[in-house]
Amino acid sequence: MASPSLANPAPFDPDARMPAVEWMKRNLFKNAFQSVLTIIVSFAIMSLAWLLFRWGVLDAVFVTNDPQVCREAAGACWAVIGVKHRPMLFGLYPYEEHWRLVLMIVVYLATVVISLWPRFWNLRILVPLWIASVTAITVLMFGGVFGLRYVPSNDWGGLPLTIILFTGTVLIGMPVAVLLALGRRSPLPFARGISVIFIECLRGVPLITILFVAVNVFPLFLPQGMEVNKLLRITVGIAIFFACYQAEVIRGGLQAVPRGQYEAAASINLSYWQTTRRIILPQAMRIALPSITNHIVAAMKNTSFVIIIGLFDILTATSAVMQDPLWRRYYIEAYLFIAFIYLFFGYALSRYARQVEKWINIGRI
Amino acid sequence: AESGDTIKAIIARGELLCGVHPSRPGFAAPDDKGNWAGFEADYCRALAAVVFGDATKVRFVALSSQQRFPGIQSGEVDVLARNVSATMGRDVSLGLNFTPPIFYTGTGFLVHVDSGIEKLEDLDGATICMAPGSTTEQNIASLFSARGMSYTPIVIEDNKQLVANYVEGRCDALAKDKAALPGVRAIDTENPEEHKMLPGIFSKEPLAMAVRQGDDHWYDLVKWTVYATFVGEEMGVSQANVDEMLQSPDPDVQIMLGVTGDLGEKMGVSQDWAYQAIKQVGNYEDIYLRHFGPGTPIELDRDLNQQWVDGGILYGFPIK
Amino acid sequence: MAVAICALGLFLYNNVVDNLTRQNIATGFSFLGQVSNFEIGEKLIPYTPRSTYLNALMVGLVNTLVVSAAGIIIATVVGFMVGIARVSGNWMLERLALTYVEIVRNVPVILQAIFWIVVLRNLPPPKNAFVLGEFGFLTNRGLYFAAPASTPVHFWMWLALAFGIVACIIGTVAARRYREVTGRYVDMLLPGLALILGLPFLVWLVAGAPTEISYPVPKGFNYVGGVSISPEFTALLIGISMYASGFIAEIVRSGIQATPKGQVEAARAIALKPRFIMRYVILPQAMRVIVPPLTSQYVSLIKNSSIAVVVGYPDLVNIGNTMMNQTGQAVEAIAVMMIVYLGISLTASLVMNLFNRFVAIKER
Amino acid sequence: MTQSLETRMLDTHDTNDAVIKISSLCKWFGQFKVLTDVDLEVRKGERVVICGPSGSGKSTLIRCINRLEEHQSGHIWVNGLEMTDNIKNIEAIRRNIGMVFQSFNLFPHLTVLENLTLGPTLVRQMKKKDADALAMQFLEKVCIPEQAHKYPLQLSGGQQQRVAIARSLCMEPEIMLFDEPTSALDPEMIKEVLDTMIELADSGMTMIVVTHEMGFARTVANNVVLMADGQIVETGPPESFFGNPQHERTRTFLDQILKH
Amino acid sequence: MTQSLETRMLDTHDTNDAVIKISSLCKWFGQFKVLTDVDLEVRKGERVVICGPSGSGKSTLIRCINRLEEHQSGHIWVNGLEMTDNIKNIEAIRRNIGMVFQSFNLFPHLTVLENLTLGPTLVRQMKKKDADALAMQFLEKVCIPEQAHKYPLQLSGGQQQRVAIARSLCMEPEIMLFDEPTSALDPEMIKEVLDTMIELADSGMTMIVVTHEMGFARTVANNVVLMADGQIVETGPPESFFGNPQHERTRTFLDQILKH
Ligand SMILES: Nc1ncnc2c1ncn2[C@@H]1O[C@H](COP(=O)(O)OP(=O)(O)OP(=O)(O)O)[C@@H](O)[C@H]1O
Ligand SMILES: Nc1ncnc2c1ncn2[C@@H]1O[C@H](COP(=O)(O)OP(=O)(O)OP(=O)(O)O)[C@@H](O)[C@H]1O
Ligand SMILES: [Mg+2]
Ligand SMILES: [Mg+2]
Repeated sequence: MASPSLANPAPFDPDARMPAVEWMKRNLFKNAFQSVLTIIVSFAIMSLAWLLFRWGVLDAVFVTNDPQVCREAAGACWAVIGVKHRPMLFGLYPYEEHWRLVLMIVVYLATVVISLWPRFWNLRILVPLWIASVTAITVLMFGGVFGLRYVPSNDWGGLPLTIILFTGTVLIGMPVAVLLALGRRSPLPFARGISVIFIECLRGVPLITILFVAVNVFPLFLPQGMEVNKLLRITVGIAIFFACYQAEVIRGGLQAVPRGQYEAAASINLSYWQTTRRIILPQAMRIALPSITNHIVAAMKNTSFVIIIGLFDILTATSAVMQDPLWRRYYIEAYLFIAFIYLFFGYALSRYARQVEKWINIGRI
Repeated sequence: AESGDTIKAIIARGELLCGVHPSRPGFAAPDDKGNWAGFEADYCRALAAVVFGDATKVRFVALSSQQRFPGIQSGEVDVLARNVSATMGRDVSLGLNFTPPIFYTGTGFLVHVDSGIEKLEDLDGATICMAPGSTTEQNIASLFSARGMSYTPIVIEDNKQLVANYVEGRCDALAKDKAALPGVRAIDTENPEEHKMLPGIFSKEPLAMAVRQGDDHWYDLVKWTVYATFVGEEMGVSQANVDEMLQSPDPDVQIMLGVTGDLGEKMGVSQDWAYQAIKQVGNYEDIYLRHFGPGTPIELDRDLNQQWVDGGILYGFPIK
Repeated sequence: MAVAICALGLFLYNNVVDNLTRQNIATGFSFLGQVSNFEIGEKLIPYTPRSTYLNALMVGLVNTLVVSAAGIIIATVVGFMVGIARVSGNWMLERLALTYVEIVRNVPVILQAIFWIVVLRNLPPPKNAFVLGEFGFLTNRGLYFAAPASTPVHFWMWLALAFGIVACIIGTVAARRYREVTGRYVDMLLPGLALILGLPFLVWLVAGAPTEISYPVPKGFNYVGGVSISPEFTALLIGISMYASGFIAEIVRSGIQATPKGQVEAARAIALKPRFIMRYVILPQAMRVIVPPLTSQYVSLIKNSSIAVVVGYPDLVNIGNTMMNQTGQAVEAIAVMMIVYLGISLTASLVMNLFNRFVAIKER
Repeated sequence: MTQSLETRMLDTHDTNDAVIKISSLCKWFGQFKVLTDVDLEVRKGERVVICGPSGSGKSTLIRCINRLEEHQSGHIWVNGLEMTDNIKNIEAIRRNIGMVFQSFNLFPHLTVLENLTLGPTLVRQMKKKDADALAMQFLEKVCIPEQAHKYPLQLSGGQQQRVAIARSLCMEPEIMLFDEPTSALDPEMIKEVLDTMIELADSGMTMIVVTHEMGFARTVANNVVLMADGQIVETGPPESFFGNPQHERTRTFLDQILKH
Repeated sequence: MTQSLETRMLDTHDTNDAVIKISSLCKWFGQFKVLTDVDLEVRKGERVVICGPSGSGKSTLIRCINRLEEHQSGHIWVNGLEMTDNIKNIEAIRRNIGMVFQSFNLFPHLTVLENLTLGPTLVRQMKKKDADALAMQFLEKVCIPEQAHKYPLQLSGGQQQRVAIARSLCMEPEIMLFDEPTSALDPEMIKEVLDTMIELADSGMTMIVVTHEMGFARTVANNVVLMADGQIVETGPPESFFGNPQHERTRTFLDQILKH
């Protein structure tokens, strides 16, 4: 256990950068213990990297349509991704219409990237932007207008479905989470009681059982003949589960807002909702940001539970596609591909969150 | 449900909802273009052809093993064609009705040759890989306890994992529907010669379609669609020759194809229902060969799944 | 208001009854008493296919508890180590820890469990096992190792151990109270250890000190004797605990960084060594930031153990699924699972809340 | 003792133009009695400085005046309106009272300008443009118009406190309460803030100030009040308060404060 | 300018009994130069008060002395031992230097007694019993032995600061550094702490104190140092420093500090 770096002063850096040797001396070979550590760790990393390289590159098959070719190779069979990537990425969506999904992903990513930019944090930009892109995405996904073929939500799948579920979870879940968190701190015993029971009960059970209830038990409560879209039901189920976790995180943030802020707001006569919305929540969210991100990253992986209503998100689609007897030996490569996609999005998200933390710390936002 | 409700609902909806396995190549699985393919999927299509005269008016609903019975019970699907073994327990306690089986199979064991296992009794104390939720689990338990033997089950839902577990030596034996074992041996093992199937079938697994109890109309329709595929093969009416067969002088063929008689109308669908099913999907042989015949990844012997006249146990009731 | 709620309740109830009768679904929990007629691979309590479904569920519950408990311990240890490494000041270690965290928490836990089962399955088969002296064998069937031959004494030793741990906890709390009241400090380290280790040892001595060891020997398809750990258990355990450890590492890091800078400086100013600073100043204070989110992670980990079904470990959900498929009583089976998980989770939060009160800082 | 003080105040001032009138105010925190029978009157334009040892209830008293704390017995009138549970009354009273805290309590996520305009736009329903203009006017008054677009944490303590004062002024209150406004500041910054407050006093604002800055008290106060143990011990104009304290407690307190 | 001061100090004191010697110390925070060529000597038993405007580098300077900050050029010797990267040296030096912070920095999770005994037991490897006895002795010295079993947050600010002083003393250092030890305190508590410090000074402890309490400086300092913009501007015994400051900067600074 080396010394904590919390209080380490910023490195002395009066004129630009340190020479590489100096840097290594400071960071890698500070003393005997650290040097040994550095050497052992680098050796381990290097041998592992070599093994992976041999399997994944040297001995691997990259392109082929014939499983037999893969069978004869010693390394990875990346060809499986070439053969299967479309059903993996797009699920059961009609094959000829896959271009719409590509377009949808592009629109989505563009929207997200724009919204993550502090420069555009302005409701007058963001609201029209999201309305436009949600409309565009709805049109692309459903079709039925502009000569696009109609595709019902039961046929959606793959990455677009994962994205929609994830976004839906966050967009529905965050407001619910905020309400639950406020409810749990409410002075009204009724609101507090309901929130506590709701949060504790839903957090305590596996998500799959909640979804099972949403799918199988919920309809029992409806009069015969009435139906609620299954995808919507499941999204709400996942979102509420997510909200219960997030509510606790936000509650932590709320508790950390200094009492003085409430008093200052009271002294300029703001009402409860004005105080909450303008003063307390923005600060609470900032304080809780790292944990909020944690849960958002985790929520991304909850989408695979849609299989319970027979929809194939990217993970389930891959698992299903890889049942193909001709190619199923190479499921590891396919899973690695999917893992990489998750890793990419998850990592981007947490990197971004860290950047936001930094912006907050230097008072930029 | 009232008798006839289901058909009305299907027609009003414009499509048939058919519950299938999420991914069981050969029986039901999306192909690389996202179209459902497989033996059971084709039976769903045949039903659509009977109801609508259009085999494409079917929506496949993938049901996980937990979800399959609630799925049919709650009306999420109209019919279940999802690798369900018909048993009395399921019939009487789940509110289901089973059609005549469309595929007969039973539990078989695949073992490593060098393990020296020759017969069931040699498996005493072995580790056995099997899928959950199927009747296989129960069958093996009965099989072993009847002989006073013990075993360790490894229960894995995902088929490719299950197979890999056996192939990589985690288990001494793979217990699976016998029909599926040759495929595993041929495709998944490095050297097929190192694996063999134990002789014999160790349980009865009649795979049948299921509908909700209480709608006899709909049950009849599903049942007779199945028989039509049987009878079609028996009488030599296939997808390839069904149009010529319309001219057949054989009165039985004429009745089946709706050239004469009014059985279709009595059942509540169009007169040419069987014609449509065979024309658009095929008779039993057509369907079977399409998915399990020579040249498919899963080549299966027809074995029990032959017409009674050929020595199998498929026995379509007369369509008269 | 009350009338409206009652009316709504009645309306919903009617719908349910109506819908259930329409679907001809059998309801009730009587099936739990039926004979299960399936075998379970790993069981820590007696069970045969002749036992009831309730019995089968108990086996699953025990398995879930075992893997969760082990998972919590490993995730905590690894999480704390990685979290501390994240602020260790060693560049290499920090990067490595960061990479670990990012990979481990961004890849779905299911994929991680599959990864580990694949790795473990590729160990050699029993006939050319890695041999660890005569004491153990490492194979793709699991790890087999020697252990004291089972005698009834073991039961009493476990009991003594549990008793010792409880006594130690009570002692520590009492010592703390005593100190707060009288100011006198009682060091509970040695008495505690003596209680925890000494009691079982005493039982062992009293029982005549049985020393027989049972070695695993190849027989039939596997090894018999000794103790074994299956690859399914191990893969699930590594999968869920590594996944959780990534999140825990971040919690620990933020806890450490939330400790005011002044605390570290004050500790340095009295010339404390870095490891003492971590142990006596930073961690105890970080704990109060760490414990509440840690509780959430523990609860998540317990629930994540329900992915057991993908690697074939017979946990509660895996067995529940089988039961559901055999009886078809899905709603009831799910209800049972929900209640059991809720019970486990609430117990876990309760324990952690008590612990939280223990680490909380005394204010005026 | 408090009775006699009360009488004295009634003698010297006309009761009718009292903007704040407190009579036999008591307050408990749980079992602990923080304020005991406090009586106080503040007339329009008057500047009252409250001092006293730590824990004597100074903050609690002025926090009762705008209902940041609830009192349990006694009465408080502001502009003739009694402070009760009635939410309408509380709002009407708070609208007339500005408060400046020891720890500034600026909203860290809003810019200085946003801090200032929040109240006017949300509570007084002013237009954004007017609110901005008003805010700039008060920022100029406290001499930091150039900081309008910074965030509070980017300012020095003295600047932050002046923003806090400006924020209260933007509500255009009749009365300002200050709770140790300079005690969290560095010596050099204290001066900036005191200067601002003196200017405010000169413009005729009614002010109640809790502070230990005796120089300030001497310069601007009409009345100095000493509190101890939840009671008002002595009250009087600065000359007599500092020059000729009546009570022993006042003398020991002034001794300690003025020594170093 | 600093050169001349250095020379003057060398003239008046014998270099050999300097326990702290700082020569041409420079320190940067990133691009920002906080300390420029600081030279300072402190002899055994000497009491130096450092004052100066906020941000002038006072804290940074004394934090360099026990290596809470790393300096980038120049030298610091403590008892003849030079402060380098060598961890052994740093620990040896820190053991000789006690430090008291503005915000006390007591360990909130430990009782007062545990706060005091942590260093002695872990660093000086004393027996628990001896450490307890030592701690009680210093608690008596700062007049709060009865608080030994409370937790820090249960004490008043003045009491907390006295515990912090006692904690440093428990390491039996030769030199004590104080960084604005009273500026987070209420006026009445300031006195308690200053009294403790004066007592400590009387017992002959070598002390460097950053403070704005000019009364204290007058009473106990041998030398007063004014810092501005990272440099030492003026240094001298209190009589001449306050009575007859040499530099314009000193005069304006003293003006502001002493005015109110
Ligand atoms: N919320 C509270 N709950 C319980 N006791 C409180 C609370 N707030 C204040 N007190 C107690 O009430 C008494 C008076 O507090 P108050 O803050 O009014 O004193 P003060 O005169 O402003 O002191 P200072 O000069 O330290 O600010 C103190 O003893 C304090 O401990
Ligand atoms: N860790 C740091 N990183 C960057 N700049 C710093 C850091 N610490 C201090 N500074 C800057 O260095 C300068 C000197 O700081 P220092 O704390 O030594 O001043 P000071 O004289 O003690 O002031 P004060 O009286 O306000 O305590 C200030 O401008 C401050 O902003
Ligand atoms: Mg106060
Ligand atoms: Mg400072």
